[in-house]
Amino acid sequence: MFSTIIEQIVNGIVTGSVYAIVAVGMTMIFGVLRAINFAHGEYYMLGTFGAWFAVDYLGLSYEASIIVGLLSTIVVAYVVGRLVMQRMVGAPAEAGVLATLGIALVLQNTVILVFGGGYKFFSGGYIEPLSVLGFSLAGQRILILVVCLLVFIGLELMVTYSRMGKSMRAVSQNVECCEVVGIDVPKVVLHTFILGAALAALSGVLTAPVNVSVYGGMGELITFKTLPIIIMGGLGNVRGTFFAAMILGIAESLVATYVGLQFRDTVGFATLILMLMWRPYGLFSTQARF
Amino acid sequence: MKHTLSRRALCISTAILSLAVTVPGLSSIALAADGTIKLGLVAPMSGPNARYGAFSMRGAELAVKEINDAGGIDGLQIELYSADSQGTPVEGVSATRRLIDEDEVDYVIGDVSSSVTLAMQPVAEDAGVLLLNAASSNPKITYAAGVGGFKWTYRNYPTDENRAFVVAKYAAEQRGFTKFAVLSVDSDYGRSAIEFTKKYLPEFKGEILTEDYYKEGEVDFRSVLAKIRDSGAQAIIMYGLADTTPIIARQMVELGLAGKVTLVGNGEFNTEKTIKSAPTALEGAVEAAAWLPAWDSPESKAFVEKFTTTYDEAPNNHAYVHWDTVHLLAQAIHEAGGNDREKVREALSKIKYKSPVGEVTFDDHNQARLPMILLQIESGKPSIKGAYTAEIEYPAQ
Amino acid sequence: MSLAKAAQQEHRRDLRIPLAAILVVVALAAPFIGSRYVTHSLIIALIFMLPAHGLNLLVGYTGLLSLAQAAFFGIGAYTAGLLAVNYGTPFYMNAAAAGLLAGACALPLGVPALRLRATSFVMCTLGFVIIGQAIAKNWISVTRGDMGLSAIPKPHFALGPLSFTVSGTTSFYYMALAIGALSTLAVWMIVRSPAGRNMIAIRENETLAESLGVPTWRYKLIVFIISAIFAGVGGSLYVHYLTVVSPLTFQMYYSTTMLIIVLGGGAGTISGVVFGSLLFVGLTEALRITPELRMVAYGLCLLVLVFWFKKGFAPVINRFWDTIGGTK
Amino acid sequence: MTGLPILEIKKISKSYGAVKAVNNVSLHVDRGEIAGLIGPNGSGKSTFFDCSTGLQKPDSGTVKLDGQDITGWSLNRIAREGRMLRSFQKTVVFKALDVEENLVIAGQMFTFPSLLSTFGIGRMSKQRISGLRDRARELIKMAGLWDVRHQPAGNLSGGQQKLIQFASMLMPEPKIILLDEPMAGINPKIIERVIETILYANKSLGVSFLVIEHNIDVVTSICQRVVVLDQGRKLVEGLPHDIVQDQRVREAYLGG
Repeated sequence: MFSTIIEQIVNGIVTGSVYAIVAVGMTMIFGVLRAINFAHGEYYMLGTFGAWFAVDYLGLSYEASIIVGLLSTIVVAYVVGRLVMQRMVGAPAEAGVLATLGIALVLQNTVILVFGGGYKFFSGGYIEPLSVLGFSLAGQRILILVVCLLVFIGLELMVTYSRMGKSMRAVSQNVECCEVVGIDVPKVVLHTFILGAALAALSGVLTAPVNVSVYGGMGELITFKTLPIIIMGGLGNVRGTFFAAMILGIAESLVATYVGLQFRDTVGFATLILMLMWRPYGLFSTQARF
Repeated sequence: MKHTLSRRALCISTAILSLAVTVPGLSSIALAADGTIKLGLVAPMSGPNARYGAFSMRGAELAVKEINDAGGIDGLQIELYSADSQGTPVEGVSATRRLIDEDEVDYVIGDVSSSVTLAMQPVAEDAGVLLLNAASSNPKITYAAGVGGFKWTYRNYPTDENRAFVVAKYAAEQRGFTKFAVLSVDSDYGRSAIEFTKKYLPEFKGEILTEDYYKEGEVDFRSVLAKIRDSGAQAIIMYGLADTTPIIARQMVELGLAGKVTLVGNGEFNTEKTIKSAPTALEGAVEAAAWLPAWDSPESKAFVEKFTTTYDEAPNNHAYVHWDTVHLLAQAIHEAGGNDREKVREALSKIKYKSPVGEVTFDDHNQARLPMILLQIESGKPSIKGAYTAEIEYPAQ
Repeated sequence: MSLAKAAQQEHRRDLRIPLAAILVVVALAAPFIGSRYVTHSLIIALIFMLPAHGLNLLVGYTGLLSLAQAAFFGIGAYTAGLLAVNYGTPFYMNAAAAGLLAGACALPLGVPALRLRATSFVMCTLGFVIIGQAIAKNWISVTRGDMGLSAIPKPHFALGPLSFTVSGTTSFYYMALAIGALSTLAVWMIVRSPAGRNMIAIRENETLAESLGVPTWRYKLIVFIISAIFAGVGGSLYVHYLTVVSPLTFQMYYSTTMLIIVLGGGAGTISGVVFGSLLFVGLTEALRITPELRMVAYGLCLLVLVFWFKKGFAPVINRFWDTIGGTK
Repeated sequence: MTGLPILEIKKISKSYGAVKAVNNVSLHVDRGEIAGLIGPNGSGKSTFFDCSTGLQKPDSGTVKLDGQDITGWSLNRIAREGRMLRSFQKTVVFKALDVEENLVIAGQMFTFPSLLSTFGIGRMSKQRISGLRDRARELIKMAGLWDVRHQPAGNLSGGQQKLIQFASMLMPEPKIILLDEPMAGINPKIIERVIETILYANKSLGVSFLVIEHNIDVVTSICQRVVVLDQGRKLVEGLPHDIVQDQRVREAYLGG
């Protein structure tokens, strides 16, 4: 009994890491743009597709495919960032919803057009199970966990010490002031957006070996998973997002075990609504952005 | 405020509006070449469900090409019109309406999703257009068809009842399983297959220890598999989605269930790719399928080869059933002696169509009597254990 | 504003009344002008117009961005469907029950949700849709779970000895048109009432409205409930037209569709919503000429809308209306 | 009754964490009086205002309006039922709406007996609205905004917006108005105008006032009594010219 709970918590943490990497990008984009990015999961999908293409068509190794997946997503994110996201600065919330929904449709269905709508199987990665502390885990999952921790440490360092990070933080506090003190807001928005998209892609590439199935519409689900996380984490709050993702991962795991798998997807929004009843501004203060 | 609006914006909007108004009418202007048979296909082609619709489309396309290349049906060429249902009833009905009223098709094949098919039934009935379903498994579709009411709906796809019975029987009698865990997709397909399994399982002294349904697109099964492992189940009853099977199989390997717990049910356990993804987990798996790529008949083999060379991917079940249904329809048109809806419908009711897996006939509910192929994965290859056909018992009206 | 304009009005013929008359005639004669497919598309537009009207009161007039419409739409669809299948009740009862139950559900959901601000509120309302789907899927004894409800009878009316069934597409169109016209009138009345002015005040500046004695919270709750009632009635039309309802009715797709209608037509205007629902259906149907590119093109249209028609098509409609009215 | 103060605030306290923004402040405004509330920045004037008008909940203390305990009432209820209106420093008008509409909105909640009745558009409601419109036009004339009454309020100058706000607050025939820095950021010409309007409202309409103001000349010219806050506490209270002379007040302003 007790060991089952521990095992489920470990499962939850691994799942939470995947969510965390995707969600942190979304929350940072929200920070600088004040827009919910409904297309965020599509970058996760693009990363996966890029890697799948590299493995299946170009015959590259999994390690090389990570690079391909990331680079192809960055190129797309740059284009979308320049054409759309930069123009969203100061736009009303409704405009953000519509624009990102539009982008999601375009990206998703372009991929379906180019690669065909059918599902593909991803091969590659470290899928052999390893035994860690008595639990059996695919090597890939341990990789995800490690990368997740590195990503968060890296982001923490970046926003505290680097110039770019500081200006991201500044923009997320107050756009008008940044314009006054000469921070190039559109540039910060573009960079944050590319960084966020690349993180989503990274998560996609890393989970591809264990999630196997690759198809054009796969991004939507991950978008839905991350939406409650970024609210719970306190919009724009990096550290909060990490904890919220872990909480959701563990909660989902426990619900799947003790209540039923069919309720799993409801956990995120149910937790969110319960939490909002209790603390309307998120578990972690929105004031402490980044 | 109003005055700042540019003339250009006005022009653009007028253009878009007039396009929106006129375009639906345009296609009807295009004259149909005489001597063609217009066939409509409704399938999800965009969004997440496109992963199933894409295979349907390609299967049907391939069959149409084969028939036309061979000189058509008694000299009549088939023209294929496709329409996107997005997997939602509203879009599916719009697509069907458009095919019937604008493209003036005589026959419609579709949809994958049951709730879309159910919404399409009255539309086809109203217009007197033949609706051939090739991929929805909701039993209500044929409960309401034929003598049940909708004369124009036919289904060339097995119902879940037969499938559930065959699997339960084999798993219990041949494999001696008594303790089962349920892990099926959370859709009408997965849910109703389990309903039927529950109906038959007591006959074979089987019991269900855990019951879970996964949402389409779910990727994390570790929690539920751990629960199944701890429950002591001997087999997992899975009526699932083809693209999810490898995910579950791999996670079974991860959690050490491979070789200890057996998958039984349906979800394309038998394709080369699936088996390759986790050979140890799928070893011994039992599946009841309408068709499998490894089926040993020349027509089936030829289909697999042609599909693979044309589209550069292996066909799946959806591709096959749509390919097969087009051929079925072609034979019905041939037997009716021409492109006459009413006659084709009658021909279909009486048809004895030789499909690659066996003879297909329709019962009075317009449900195809299809052989269900039972197979087991043995040393990484599907081994066929038999084909079963059963009459469906319909609930009293 | 209109006074100032009237002063500089040139002596040109006012074409507004003739045009309005033509529009009414076209609306009434539509089933005989276009094919059944066109009639069908118009019915879909009318069905979506109802929840869109409700959403417009919320987004356009009160300034609350909500994605919950699909949840209330689904509640309405299930209520009407279950009544029709289980009890064979007449349509007006189903529609009324659908609206009332959706409204009744909006009350307990709105109380906590309306305490939230902006993004949290949006996500909370999206949560209602997701949770609604889970309930529809798992409350099998009532909703029949994933199997959904099917073969829902055609709407019928029973008024004393009189009773008739709306069987064909054309008659359904007239029924939908009548309901659409009534609901448009209802929205017009709400918007023109003092409450409508208070709603606009809340949208413009909530604190200021509050300081002038407007009980903003109660207004928001009432508008939330009204919008749910509209969605519920729309759901009842939907279920009677399509004859099926499944848990997939609780989908963000429907919420965003309604949002696109409102924002595309022009939030905060009634004509915008009417036009928006026609435009939306016209566009998605027009794009069927290219099944493969359809959704890509649709996505691009959304971007065009966001960047070039920031206020939707309402300014265009107004300008057109003024032009034919003879004002410059 | 007449002897009773119109507004009586007793021992209001409000703290944010460890910071005591308002500490045990009592204050009253007599019927027909114009009272001033001054103090250096951060002395707790605005928080005190917010706590008295229901925008924020005080930690302790009571607010009595015309003898009725209104502690804990919401901002809108105090305005609607108590007829005690307040202004804001930044938020002034509904910018997108025209001047007349601004005033009509301000009057609506006082003419309709219930919330649901505002949804009606019958004859009753039409009569009520036209009554409101007449009153709005009178006030617009009085404020000298007749020529711009159909313009969106946001298009007008800051001073004109203040006048609209002022006229809006007179719509419901208020008992008392609390003004939060009415003169901030407007030009001297309009200041005259605002002073005139305040005095008119006070003398002819019998409205009492509590005014936060930095402009000491304005305070001395209109207020009959002044209360000084410093660091969340009441420092002194007295006649305007006495306050100006007071040593403690000078120290507080110079920053002790």
